[in-house]
Order: sequence, then structure tokens, then C-alpha cells
Amino acid sequence: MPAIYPFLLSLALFLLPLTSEAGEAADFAAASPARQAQLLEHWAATPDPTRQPLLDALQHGRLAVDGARRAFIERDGRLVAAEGDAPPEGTPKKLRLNNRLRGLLATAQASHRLLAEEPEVRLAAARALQKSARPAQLSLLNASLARESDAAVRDALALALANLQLADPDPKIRLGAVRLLGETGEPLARTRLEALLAPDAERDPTVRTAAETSLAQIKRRLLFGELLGQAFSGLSLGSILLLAALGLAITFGLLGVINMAHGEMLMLGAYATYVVQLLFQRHFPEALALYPLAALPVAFLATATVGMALERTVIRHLYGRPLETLLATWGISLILIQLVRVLFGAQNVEVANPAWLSGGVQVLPNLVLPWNRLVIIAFALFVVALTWLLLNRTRLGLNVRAVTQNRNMAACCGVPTGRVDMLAFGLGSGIAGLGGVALSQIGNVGPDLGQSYIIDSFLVVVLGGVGQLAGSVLAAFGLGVANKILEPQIGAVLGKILILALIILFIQKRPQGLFALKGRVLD
Amino acid sequence: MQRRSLIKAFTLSASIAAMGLSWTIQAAETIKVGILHSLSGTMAISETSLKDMALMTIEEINAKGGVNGKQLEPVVVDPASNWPLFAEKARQLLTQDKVAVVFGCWTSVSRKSVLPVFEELNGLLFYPVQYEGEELSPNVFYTGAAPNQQAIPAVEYLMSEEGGAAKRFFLLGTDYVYPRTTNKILRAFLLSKGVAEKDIEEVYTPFGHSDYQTIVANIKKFAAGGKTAVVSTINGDSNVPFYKELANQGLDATEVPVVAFSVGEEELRGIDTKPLVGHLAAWNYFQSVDNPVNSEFVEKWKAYAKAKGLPNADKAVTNDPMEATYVGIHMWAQAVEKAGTTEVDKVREALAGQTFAAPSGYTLTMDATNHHLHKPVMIGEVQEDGQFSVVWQTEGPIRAQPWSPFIPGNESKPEYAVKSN
Amino acid sequence: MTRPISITLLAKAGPHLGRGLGALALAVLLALPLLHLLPAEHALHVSAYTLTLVGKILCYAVVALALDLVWGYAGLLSLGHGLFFALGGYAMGMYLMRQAAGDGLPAFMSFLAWSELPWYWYGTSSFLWCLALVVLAPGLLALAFGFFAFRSRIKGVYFSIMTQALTFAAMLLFFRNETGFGGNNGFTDFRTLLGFEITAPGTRAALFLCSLALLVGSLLLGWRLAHSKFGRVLTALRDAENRLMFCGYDPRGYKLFVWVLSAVLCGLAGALYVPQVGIINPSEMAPTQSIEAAIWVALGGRGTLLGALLGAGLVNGAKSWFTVAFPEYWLFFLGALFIVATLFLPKGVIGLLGKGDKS
Amino acid sequence: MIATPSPTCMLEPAFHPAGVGRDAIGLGQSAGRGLDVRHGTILTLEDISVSFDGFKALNALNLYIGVGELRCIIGPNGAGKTTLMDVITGKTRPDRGQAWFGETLDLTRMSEVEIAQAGIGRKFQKPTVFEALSVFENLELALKTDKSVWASLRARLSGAQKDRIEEVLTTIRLEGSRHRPAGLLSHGQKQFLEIGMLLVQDPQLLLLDEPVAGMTDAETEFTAELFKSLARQHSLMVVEHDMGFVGTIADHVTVLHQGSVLAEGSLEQVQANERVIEVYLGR
Repeated sequence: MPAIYPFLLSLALFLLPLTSEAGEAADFAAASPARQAQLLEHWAATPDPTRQPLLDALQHGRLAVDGARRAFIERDGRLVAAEGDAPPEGTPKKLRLNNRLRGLLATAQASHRLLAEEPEVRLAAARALQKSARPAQLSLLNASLARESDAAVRDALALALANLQLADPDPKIRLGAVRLLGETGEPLARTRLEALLAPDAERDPTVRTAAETSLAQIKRRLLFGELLGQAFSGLSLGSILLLAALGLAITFGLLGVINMAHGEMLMLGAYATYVVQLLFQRHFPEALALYPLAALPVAFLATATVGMALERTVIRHLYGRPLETLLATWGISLILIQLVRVLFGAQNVEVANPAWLSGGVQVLPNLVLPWNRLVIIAFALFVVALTWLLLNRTRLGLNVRAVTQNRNMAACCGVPTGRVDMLAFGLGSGIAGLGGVALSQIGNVGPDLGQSYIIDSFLVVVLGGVGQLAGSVLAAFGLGVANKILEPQIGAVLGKILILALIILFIQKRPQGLFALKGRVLD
Repeated sequence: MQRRSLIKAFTLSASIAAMGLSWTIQAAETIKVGILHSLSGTMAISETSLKDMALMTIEEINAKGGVNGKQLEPVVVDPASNWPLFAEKARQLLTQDKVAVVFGCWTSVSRKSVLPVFEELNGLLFYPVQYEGEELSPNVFYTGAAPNQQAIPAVEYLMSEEGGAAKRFFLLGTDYVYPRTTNKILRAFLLSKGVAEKDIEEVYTPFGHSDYQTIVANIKKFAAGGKTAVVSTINGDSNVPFYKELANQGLDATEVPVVAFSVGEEELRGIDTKPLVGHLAAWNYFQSVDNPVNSEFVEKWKAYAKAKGLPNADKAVTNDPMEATYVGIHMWAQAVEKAGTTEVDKVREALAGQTFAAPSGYTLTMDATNHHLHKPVMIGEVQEDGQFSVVWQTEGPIRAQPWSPFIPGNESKPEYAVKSN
Repeated sequence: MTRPISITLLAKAGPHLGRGLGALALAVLLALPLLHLLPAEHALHVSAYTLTLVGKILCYAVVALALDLVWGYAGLLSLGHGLFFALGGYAMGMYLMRQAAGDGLPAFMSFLAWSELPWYWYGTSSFLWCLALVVLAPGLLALAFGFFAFRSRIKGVYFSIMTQALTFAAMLLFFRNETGFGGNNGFTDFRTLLGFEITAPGTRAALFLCSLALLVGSLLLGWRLAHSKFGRVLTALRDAENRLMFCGYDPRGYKLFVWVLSAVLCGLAGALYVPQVGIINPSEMAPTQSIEAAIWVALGGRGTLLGALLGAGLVNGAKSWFTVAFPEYWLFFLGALFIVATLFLPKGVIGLLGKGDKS
Repeated sequence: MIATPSPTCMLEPAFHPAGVGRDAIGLGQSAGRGLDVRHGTILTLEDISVSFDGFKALNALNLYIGVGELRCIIGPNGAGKTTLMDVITGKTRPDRGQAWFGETLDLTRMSEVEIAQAGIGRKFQKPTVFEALSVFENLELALKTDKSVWASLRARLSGAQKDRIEEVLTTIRLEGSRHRPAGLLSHGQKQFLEIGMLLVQDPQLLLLDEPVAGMTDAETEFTAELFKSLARQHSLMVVEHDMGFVGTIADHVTVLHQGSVLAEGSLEQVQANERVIEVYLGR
């Protein structure tokens, strides 16, 4: 059957152009979904540059159909007849595709792009065909390969072809295809080779042996990719934990305020991002992509202001009574949550990834590193560096350290402790706001956002050693990686429980955290 | 000084209390109805809009002269996403406020928590959310979907040529009873359709799970083995990180479609839907359904949201549980008119076979025996504008099977409501 | 020494006034269940709603008291007492589930297609064994955790965060359906307790009386402890642990004793709470619940047993009322209450009454 | 002044200059209550080293204290005096070296509580009392008695114990403040209270860290008398900066410098020591 299938299609291919001369767009518009699928398959096997506008219109949802089932393409907000110039009958409706058609359309697009001038476009198309090429495209691929001049595209095409050649009647061609596939790290190639190794699937012993070797090679590469992926997701989780916890490392770690409202500072930062996004949408739609950058200072200032206001009005009265700060800040957090709920609604709000934070970079066939996560890792390191510089290289930092180590002594030395407290709390809150901007790019933005991070944040700070910036960094990445190593083995829930148990045990061993200063214990 | 300020606080709160009291006394010749939805805590995200929808519907009924000549008076309480508090508030509504009926609950556990109270006091609860079935209480009317009105048609669609002819299924859910039951039913259904055990993967994540890197990587790996579809019963909050990860890791709907049973228009408001076009949801109603009843319903809701100054009113959307709330309240009102009283036993009788022209475009019937609505099933694809376009729907409303035939032991369960146990 | 006269007077009147008020409160509480037994039409009838609400608050008050013992006296702020409360509740819930299931398996197990009871469910159909579990489950967990924590001298914020991590981990564990405790739904739909209908007025009244007895018992026990040498050692421990060690006291034993005692009291409270509210599920272990308990204590007055009771009553009463009166805004009130209380009432509400030192 | 004279016969400890060795001091066979002090040494520290993140707080330190001796430890700031006390009381574990209480008790293997129960009492540099408790209760807690959990649950003060507390109250001149919370006492009073707590604890070796800081001259004089009367029945180790005070009480002085013993001998002897002068006066 598989051998006959392409033959039948090429027969259809022979017959179809006659009908489609009348207007492919109209044909497509008038067709049933099943027929539409056939058309797309046919187009994929017989690329034709003149069809490109139609495909693009389909892909971007710009094809509309009027009452007489004629096709119109939307250009700059106007409907233009795809063929001829008859005006639309009634209000044309947009032609909607389903997933199956979208998949076929993508394949058709790829075969059309093989005709493109630019080698990069052809390369991308060839890569896409590696996944989706259908038997009907065998001759097309052969022809493309024969005329292709660019080496990279040739390689990609050869691979796409190899996938199809696995079903070739000639054992030599099959052998070549099997060997070629062994050079890749494609998860799909693995499935195809495994199918080949099924009993009775492949009669030729040489091909079988070659398939076994190739399969082993692919598995090795896949495993490498998987491990790399695990390490990356660990780092990414770590960077998120770090951003969530960094502000707390200052308000709790340095100032000693058990800041239960820390999560709400993250939440406010995320909402600040949302507001900035709204403003950009309304007033600078052309620069919308840059809104996360603009959100950084806004979120920092907004949360820092809120933080300083809280410090001046509430927390100021509670220094030296750490456990009472817990209660007051808990009250603050309740109020902030409900305030946001009243202002913005209880539902999540939409914070979209701009284009440069969407998608990912394909490192290996089975490893995509999403841009938002890459950027967040870099951002986390940047914020850590910034915080470190602020605390260790500026006058403010010196004052903060002085006040946190000995409030009275610092006051005697002329350090304005009140101002320093306020600024330090503002700094911690502002950094939490920055964390909120980052969190808005990977998860929910809703009133409860902060609640889901508060426990993890405290664990990171405590595990790292209170007051130890480096400890927090190490603890965050350690927790992230440990979590991601455990998750595939025992599942997300048990993994998390195990991590918590390990933390509890670890704190038994080192009650002051990873980076505790050893010294004469003062009473 | 401190004491004086405390006294002030007490006088203040006392006067506020007095205000509250006078407000309740004022309305005498009314029928009280309870609204039991969380307005704070984790579930506020979903339930707040149901409270508003209930208030709108009650306003609408009152504007038409009320029920049996009496105005409806809503009593709103906040069980704060706290399950014991649900039971407490339910008892309060029934015994202290003496409401005729309660509209409320979202999660299964909240329903399970109030169920004994309603059975003990013979109250009436309208539950508007799709759920796992396996329950049939005489004191509850279920206006959301049972599994056979949502999950099974959705999977049938995925297996069809149109839906992408999926051969492998990744059942992903939050670890609680609704996903577990649904997946149990789906697994039995898939096996009966000849899908092999190795082609079904079942994974659960904890509540509020926000890191889907590993799971999306696993889906990718699983999908390499053949045409795969993901059936997601992930609970509200975790959906955003899940879909964002999915999009950013480059898994699009043409490759691996995700069909969700808990993601509707309201949830999509919090997500940028451009990368999600083509993913699916199965419901009994979508806002995009094109019919006059629905246009009026959506218009009314938008106007209400604007008039009441609800947050984000300009982006107000309707969804399936909101429609179910709307239908439920109307059906109850009709039944009270028919029975001529709000007495629970008589209203229950009057509800059987009650019909209502719903915004879904169908005339829905309350089943004569099993307390569930006959509902149409629709599969919608996510669109760029955060709406769904219906790609498939059943011929007409289908009857609910609260006791799924795919769960062993259910054959012997009666098809009518009896007190549990 | 130089207290204002008014406060001194109040303090002098305190014992009498306090005792009078206490006796009055006790009398009212004793009367409630009896009035509940009156027919519903009777003017003095107390509704089941009021009775369960007050009963619930009584259970919470025991938790507050237990927490005050470890926090107010021994200086160990636990942010995980909800766990012990829930464990007691689960132990009782297991018995109630077995009662409701009769000879079969509890409903959620047949749902998971389990054919027999997991080992930790054996014997739970016996009320006595369940009572033992109510004490043993929180007690042994507290013993194990406390043994390690106190051995390595974890204290202060570290201790608080560790207890929080503990209850959080337990919550995740109990949320799993495979753990065998009903997952997110937990236990609900109870029928009978020792053969009595759980919804019958008599059962309710009895449960209420048990809660009251537990509260009064805990109060007396706490009072005795606080006024024994043991109590003074605890206070000393809170203020200067090193000094105490150099006096030859081993703080570990003292901490462990009061910690386990506190956990057991919580477990007992949980066991009485569950049949009254009719549900137990893992959200009782959520860290926020435990933080709230700490707030009851702080609001009422830390280190004073009566203060803890007062705090539990005030906050929960306020919560029950606010959620009805101002469903949309009650969190503002509650939040503001906490802030105002910590800022202006460092000794809690009880501090206002002028008997802030020791009750 | 002290009501319970120890039955053991004590002689004036012989004086030996630094470095002579451990058999040098004391003649008593037993300090009573089971502590084995056959060689007359109540405390033996040999080759003790402690370092914090590379900083050597104690460096191969050797120190022997005889039964009934009153030893003063002096030294500039950072010489390791407090760390020395921490090592003896088990608060800090030495990286290296041996520490023996009597002949048989290895301090490096005992917990702080065990050490305290074995008979070493300590007064902190900063007076540490239980501030929330009354003066009387402070003494009650310190009183030598069974200190297990069960015992204190059932504890009642016997007449003799009450008398003992009253007696110490008089000794430390706080009889008028017995019901005041200790937190309200003045600095000097707290110092005395802490000394009183040591007295009722009845240890065999008392470690006193700057006991007269914050005291008036009269109080200092009184304390000196008190310590002198304590010696012989108890062994005392006093860390002090106040040379006048040291001069009044000490018969034997050890000078610490950079974590090891610089000199040992009578006050005059160490004051005449060139290296001591160099350390104290700088170069």
C-alpha cells in the first residue's frame, strides 16, 4: 500500500492541474474539509510560485469566502478577489482552518519555499520537511536535491529524503537512508528506525544491522540532549527562584523583617508590567515589543515606593521584634491582595511575551531553549550583580550593612538609620518588583501570584544562610537543579516533598544555612 | 490614647453593623436566594464572575417582575476558598438567612463539603460547573457537564480524521478528583477503541504547579512516537505557565493539539493566545456561538459589567459555567412559578423536564430523573482574539450519564437521585 | 512600679473581674448545647449553625492555646501547627469514613480501584485505636521532628521556616490521591459516630461539650504548667537559653516535652473539629492556616493563656461576620486588624485589660 | 559566709612558675561529689587549638588549674579569653587538643549541659539572667537539684532549699528585690544576681568572665572578698581586665596572648615579664 500511494497521488497530480486552472483559490474555498486536505497534499507535491500569495493568505487567516463560495484575500484591510475581480456577494466570512489542514498547509508552504532564492529560507523549509514530508513528495525532494547548490540545504534535504527512502523497495537505498539517519539526533528518526526493527518489518539483514547501529547512535545523542535539557531547566528554575527570593534576601536577610508581604511585591511588579504593557498598547503600539524593558524601571520604582511607604508607616515601629513583623506584614499582604483584586479583578490578566521573548532557539533536535528562560537566567545574574555592587561598593550599601549589624553603633557614627532602613527596604522591595517583571513572562499574573512564591523564597534565603547573598544564589540554583533532577524520576509532587525533606535534614546539619559565618557565638 | 482609638474602632464597626442590619430588614416581601462563591482565596479567580453573573440574572428576573410576584433578594457570602467554611456558610444560608435556593460552588471538594448540609436540611443547590460525575444527590441540580457531555466527545473528535487522527494520548491533569475520574473514564474509553496501553500516558501535577519544563519535554518525547494529542485537565492557575511553556518550546497545535476541559474564555483572558491558535477546548457553550439568544446574553453581560464597574469591564467575556449559572437560575425561577411555591420538594418535582432556550442555541431540558441538563457538546479552537471557534458539535443536546459506564461498578447505580449512602 | 493608678486598680480588680467574666463565659458556653436540644420553635433555641460555629472556634482556641505554650512560653514560633491539627482530624476522619463505609471500602478507595485497605488503615474501624492515633500521629511526628530540630539547636526564624516547610510538604503529600487519604477532597460525608447520627442534635451537643471540656482541660493544664517550675524553666529558656544550659538544664528535653504536648493538644482539637464541620482535607495543612493561628495568639496576647483564647475567638468571630457583612472587603478589615494590633497592642488585646504579665 | 563548708581539707596551693607541668598544683585527693582529682588538678587543657575561618583564636594552649585555686586570666583584647571559656564549657569544640575536668571527664566529648551538671559554672561577660523571672525564681532555677523535665514538673522547694536561697539573697544583697523581675535590676545588681546563681548552683569550678565590669568600687571590693572566701572550697577561674581587682584576689595569674599562654606566675612576676610588657604596651 505505501508503495502504491505515491503512485496514485502522482496520478492525481497529473489530473488535478486541469481543474485547478480555473482558480485554485476558488476550488479550495468551495471544497469540503476532506477535499481541502487533498488539495493541500497535492500542492505540497507540486509547488508553484504563483500559488504563494494564496498559501500566505491561508496561513495568516486572510482568506475569506463570500456567499457564492468565491475566495477573497484580505490586503491592507480590504478584500480583493483571489481570482478575477468580481465584487463579493454578501459579507465574506473568514475561512477557518482546522489543525489537520494547518499541518498540511505548513508542509505545502515548506515545499514552496524550497523554490526560494535565499538559501536560509530553503534550509528552513528542508528542515521542516524532515518532519513532515509525505510520500507524495518523494519525486519533488529528489528533484530539489538534484538541483540544490547549497551544501547545508543539500544535507537537510538528503535527510528529509532519507525518511521517505526507508520505505524504498531497493535495499541499497534503504541502507543508505538508515546510515544517514544514524547521523542525526532526531527523535522522529528514532521512532522510524524502531519501526524498522519491528519483527517482519525489514527483511534485509544488512539494513537491519545498520538500523540497529544507527538507532544506538541516535539514542546516545538523544540522551545527551535530554540531560542538557534537564540541566537547563534546573538552571532556569533556579534563576526564577533566585529572582523571587533576592528581594527577600535583603528585607529579611539583612533587615530581619519576616516579610510575608514579599510575595505581594513580586505581584505588584508583575502588575506594573501589565500596566506598562497596556500603556504601550494604547500609546506606543509600534514599540510594544520593548515594553518589558520599560517595565523594569517602572516596576522597580513602583514597588520600591510601596515598600518605603510601608517601612515608614508600619515596619519602622517593629525593628527588633522580628516575629511581630511577620504578623503586620501578613496583614499588609492580605490588604494588597484584596486591593489588586478590587482594582484589576480576581482573574489573571494577560501579559504577553513580546516577539523577542517568544519561541526558542533549537540547540539540538530534541532541545529547544526558550528565549524567555534564557533572558531570565541572564537577568537574574544581572540583578544579583547589581545588588552585590549596591551593597558592597556604595555608601548606601556600607550604611545598610552597618545598620543591620549594629543599629545603635551605626546611629552613633552618624548613619541616618531611619533613612537607611527606608532605603534598604525600598531596595529589597524594588528588587522584588524586578523579579515580578521576570515572573510575568513565564507564568500567571493574578492577585495570588505572590502566595505561590513566598514559601520557596523563604526556603532559599534560609537555606543559603540569612544575610548571605552568595548563599541565596547557591541555594536557588541548587534547589532548581535538584528539583529538576528528581522530577523525571519520581514525579513533580514526590520530588518537591523529597526536596523539602532534604532541606529540613540539611538545616539540621547546618542550622545557619550554607554560608554561615563561623565565629565566636555571641549572646 | 490607645484605648480611646480602640473604642473609636468599636463604635465604627458597630455603626457599620447597624447599617448592614437595616439593609436586610428593609426587604420584607422577597424570596431570598443564596450565592455561595469564593470571592477571595485561590478560587476567587474563577468564581467571582459566577457571582456577578448570578446577580445579573437575578436582576434580570426581578426586572421582569420577579418570581410569583415577589422580588428575588440575593444573599452573597464569601466562603473564601476554604472548604470547611463552605459548609458553615451553606448552613448559615439555609438556617439563618432561610434562602429558598443556593447557587454556588466550583470545585468538587466544595460541593462535597456542602452536600451533607444540603441533604440534612433539605436545601437546594444549583451547581454550574463541569465535574467528574459519580454523584446524584436529590438536593443538587447539576447544570454543568458530566464526563460524557464533555470529555468523551472531545477525544472522539481528536481520533477522527478531522481532528488530526491522534493515535497516542497524553492525559495531563492537576492531581484531584475531577482529572482523575475523567482520565479514568477516558482511559477505559480509549482502550475500548483499540488504543494500546503504551500509547496512553497519565501525568498529574500538584495544585498551583508552575514549572512545566519537564512535562513539556516529556510530551515532546512522547509525541515522537506517533501522532499525539494532549488531553489537559489542568486546573485554572497552572494553565498559563503550561501554555506559555508549550508555545516557547515550539510545540504548536498542528503538531500536538491540546484539548482542555477547564480552559474557557475567562481563563484565556490571562493568556496571550497568539501562540495557542489551534489548541482546543470542549464545552457546552462558547461565547462565539452565533445565535440571537447568545448575542443578547453577551450584550447584557457586557452592559452589566460596565454598569457595575466590574474590573476589566471592557474585556468582559462569557463562558460555559456562566451560561450554566444563567440557565440554572432561570430554570429554578420557572420551576418556582410552576410549583407556585419555593418549597424544595415541590420545586424539585417541577424542575423535572423543565426547558429553557439557552444561549448555546439549544433548548436545554432538565432530565426527568437524573438532575442533569441535556446539553450539546462543542469543540472550539482557540483564536487569536482569545475566543473559540467551534469546529465540531453534536447534533443536539445529549443526556448526561453521571454514573459513567466506563467505571466498573456503576451499572448497578440508580439513574435517579437518592441521598448518598 | 510606676504604673498609672488606673491600671493598678484594674489589675487589682482583675482577678475578681476576670474570674467573674470567665465564669460567665463558661456558663454561657455550657448552656449553648443544652439550648440546642430545645425544639427549633422555642425562642431560646440555639441553631446548629451557631453551635457548630462556636464549637469550631473552641477547637481553634485549643490550637491557639497549644501554640501559645510553645511560642509564648518556650519562644518557639511554629508555623506548622496546622499539620498536627490536621493529623488529629485525619485520624478521626479515618474512623468516621470507616463508619460511613460500613463493611466496604471508603468511597474514594473504590474510586482508585484499590481492592483492600492500605496497612495504615488497619484497625481504624475501632474507635479506641483511632483515639490512640489522634494522639500518636501528631505526637510521634512532633517527637521525631522536635528531636532532630532541638538536637541541632534550630531556633528562631529557622525553626519557624522549617515547621512551615514540614506542613507544606505534608500538604503536598496529602494532596496526592495515591497517599490514600482522599487527595484534595479529603474526607467528607460522615454519617455516624459511635453509632450516633452525626447530625443529631444530641451528638452535636455532645461534641460541643467535648470541645469545651478539652478547652477547659487544656487551659487548666496550661495554667498548671505555666505556674510550675517547668513553666519557669520554659520562660528562662525563651529568654536566655545559654544561661539555662550553664545552670545544668538540658533545654532539649524541656522543648521536646512542651512541643509534643502542644502537638497532641492540636491533634485532639482537630479530632473534635472534624465531626463538627464535616470535612477534613489537606488545605488545613496549608501554611497560611498555621500563620493565622500564630496571628490569633499574637493578637490576643502572647505568653498569656487567656490571651490566646481571646485572640482565636476574636479573629474567627470577626472572620465569620465580615465574610457575610462585607464579602468583598473583609480582607481589608482583617489585614488592618493585624497591623493595628501589632503596632498599637504589642501585648495583644489582653494587654489592654491590664493583666499583661501572666495569666 | 558560705553555709555549707566543704568537708575536704584544702591547703594553700603551691605556686609554680609557668611550664612546670601538671603535677605541680594542689594536694587534694578529691574535690568531693565523685570528681576524681587525684593529682590535684581540676582542669587540664593541653594543646588546645581553635580557629575560625583561618583565624587562630586559640593556638596550642596549655593550662592547668588546681583544686581550690583562684586563677586570674588576663590578656589583651582578642587574646582568646572568652574562647577559652567557650572551650571549657563545651560551647566551642576545639579543633585539636585535650580538655579534662578532673582526671576522668573529657570535656571535648561532653555537651554543655553535661559539663554544667558535672560541676562547672559560668558567668558571662555580659550579665545574663532570666529577665522575665523574679530574682527569687532566678535563684530557684539555678539551685543545685534534679534538673530533669519530670523533676521540674513536680518540683516543690524544700525548707532547706528556701533557706539556701534566702541565704544567697542576703549574700548578694538582693534580699529587698527578691520579687522584682530580674530585667529591672541595675547592671551591677544583675552581675551579683548571676554570681548568686553560681553560688546556689554550687559548682566545683567557677568560670567568671569580667565579673566586676560595671560595678562601683565598693561593690568591686565586696566581690573580691566574696571570691577569696569562695576559693579553697571551689576552684575559680576569673577573666578580668581590672588590674587592681586582679591584684586584690589573685595568687596566680596567666597571661594569654594570641591564643596561647604568654606567661604564668604571681601578678608581680608577670608584670615584670618583658614580653608581657611588650604585648601590653606595644612596641
